[in-house]
Amino acid sequence: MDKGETNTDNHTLPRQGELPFAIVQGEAISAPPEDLYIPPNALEVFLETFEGPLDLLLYLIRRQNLDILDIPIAEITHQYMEYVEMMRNINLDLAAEYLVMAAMLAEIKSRMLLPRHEDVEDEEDPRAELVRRLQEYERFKQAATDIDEMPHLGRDNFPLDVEVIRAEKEKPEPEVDLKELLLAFQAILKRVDMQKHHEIEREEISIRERMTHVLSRLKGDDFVDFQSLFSLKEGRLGVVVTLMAVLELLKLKVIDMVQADAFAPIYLKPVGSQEELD
Amino acid sequence: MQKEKLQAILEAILVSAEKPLSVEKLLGFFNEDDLVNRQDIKRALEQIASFYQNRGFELVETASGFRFQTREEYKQWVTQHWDEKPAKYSRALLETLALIVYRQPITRAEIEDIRGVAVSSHIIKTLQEREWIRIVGHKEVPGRPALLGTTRQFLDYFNLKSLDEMPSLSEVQDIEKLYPELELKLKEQQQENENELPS
Amino acid sequence: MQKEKLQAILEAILVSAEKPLSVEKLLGFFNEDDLVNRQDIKRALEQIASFYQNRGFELVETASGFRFQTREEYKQWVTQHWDEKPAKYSRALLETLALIVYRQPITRAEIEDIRGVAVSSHIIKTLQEREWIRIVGHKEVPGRPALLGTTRQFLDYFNLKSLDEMPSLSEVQDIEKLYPELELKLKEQQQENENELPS
Repeated sequence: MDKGETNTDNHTLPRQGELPFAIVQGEAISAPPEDLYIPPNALEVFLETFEGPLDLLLYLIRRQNLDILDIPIAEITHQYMEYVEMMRNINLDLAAEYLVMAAMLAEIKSRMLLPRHEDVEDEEDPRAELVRRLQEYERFKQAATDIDEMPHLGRDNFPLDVEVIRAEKEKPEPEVDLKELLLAFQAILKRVDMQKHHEIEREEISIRERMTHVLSRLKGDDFVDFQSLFSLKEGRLGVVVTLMAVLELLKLKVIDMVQADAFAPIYLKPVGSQEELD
Repeated sequence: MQKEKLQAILEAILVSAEKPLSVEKLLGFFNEDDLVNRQDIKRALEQIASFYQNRGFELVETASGFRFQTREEYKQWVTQHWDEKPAKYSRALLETLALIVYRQPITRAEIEDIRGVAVSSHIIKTLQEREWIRIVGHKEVPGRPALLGTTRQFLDYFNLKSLDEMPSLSEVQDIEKLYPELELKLKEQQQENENELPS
Repeated sequence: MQKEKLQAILEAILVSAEKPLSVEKLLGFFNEDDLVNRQDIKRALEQIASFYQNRGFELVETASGFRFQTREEYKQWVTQHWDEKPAKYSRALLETLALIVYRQPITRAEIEDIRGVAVSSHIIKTLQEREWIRIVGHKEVPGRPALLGTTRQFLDYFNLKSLDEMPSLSEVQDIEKLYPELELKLKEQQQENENELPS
């Protein structure tokens, strides 16, 4: 929806000479396509509301109250191509499906122009396949609306949430095997692209764990002495991990580092107010 | 068991359940000494349902069994509790769902064929996570694409006992009269695409 | 407002509320046009309370307000829900947990971004109640979203001394080597899925 707003900026562009009808992304459109009464600003939003080429065709047919079974292919093709052209003009990511449909319309149109042979039995009306597809699509478009109107749990009906008075007893929780957890993670890794893979590195996990520790140390309102985060018992590696964790948190702007003077103690505190913290 | 007591027990059980409970499951809560049979439970459930007929919530039966839920007519009162408004579904999601409901088992490619556009993985994933659809098998064609179907949870969500209760697909318009030349071709198609739901 | 309607509305609100609601809070659900005052609400609550006198649950007043609760005398019945095997966690929950483990501190939006699907509040709540995750801070971006991290209880449950003991990324990708028996189990699961028919 915000796409419509971005286009309004174009109206403020300086204009010279013959006023164009509109400037859409730098391209001047001197007149709206014939029989197309949609303000170009709204066009992008408008086109995004179509669920695809069949949906657009249905709209065109409906808009002119045409019988779906008697589509004047030439006229529809003409209008359809105008829409496709408009999409191109405003650099809308033009889905290949729209082009395929345009080609299909053009093909039907050309075949309609050829004389029909009465004696050839097998020859079917070139519009038949299109009509069939449109009808089939329309049924499911309707079914989708019907489903949306059906009352369902979580939107129209809600489950009851009353206080349950139980006998003293431990509630058994689902058991989770570490393997299951790893499998779930593997499934994510398989889905995300390689670039995201690299963000998840082995070395990081100890630092990430430490980040969580440092953050929980900072939960109070007071400033925490930077030095107090380090424990000599952990050895050199532990110190490095803590330092890396603090740097990472600073980078994420989750914590602040404060030092009153040079050589004064360094304090850390969480960024922003803390009252919402659990 | 006295019928008022049986009703009260069933109410307490149902109101504290996280999902719908079948008569069979409810029967499992009782032991022999309770002297309760299927018939008693069925009758008690009917009485409970009628007792709450004019209240703020109701007892409904869905595919998996019986559950209490707030009545649809009071939804705008109930939703005032929450900051989050219930999710709205995109047309793409609903059309995809409609195709899976009425044409199951169906592959993603078949859905794309009818809709004329690619189906995003996001939509399939969302439907799977809501547990409305699942993979019911694989089609024996190259690539063995997954066949999608609806779940029992889908029926539970939509207050349905079975898919038969879904509204039927709209009829294909009467072709012969309007467009005689198309008659033959479309008749064949119609036969393939019967209106009936898969059983 | 008609008194039956007021009762039904209050019931729908109370029965779906997570916590007790005071008369004041309940009054807040209505606006001027509804012509409902404190006295009306109090009277309606009394009528509701007496309506449920002999049922499986009741309306009670606690320090913070009114709520429905199951009756004490049926607690043995209600607790039987737990005799069943506990349900398994969903795939969505496990994936969310895995991302919190490996990418902590992480916001819900970041999890959604990686998974490509919305993460339900229910999942976050379940993980918090289990005390496996907690809010460790807030990210300084608009909305100040909570940053989630794992807890000591998480490590304890999985018998880990620290997260270092979690397998590395490359090990996760090659999980079959880590747990050879796993492959077999997965195959079985797949077959199970395929054998089930749509309901």
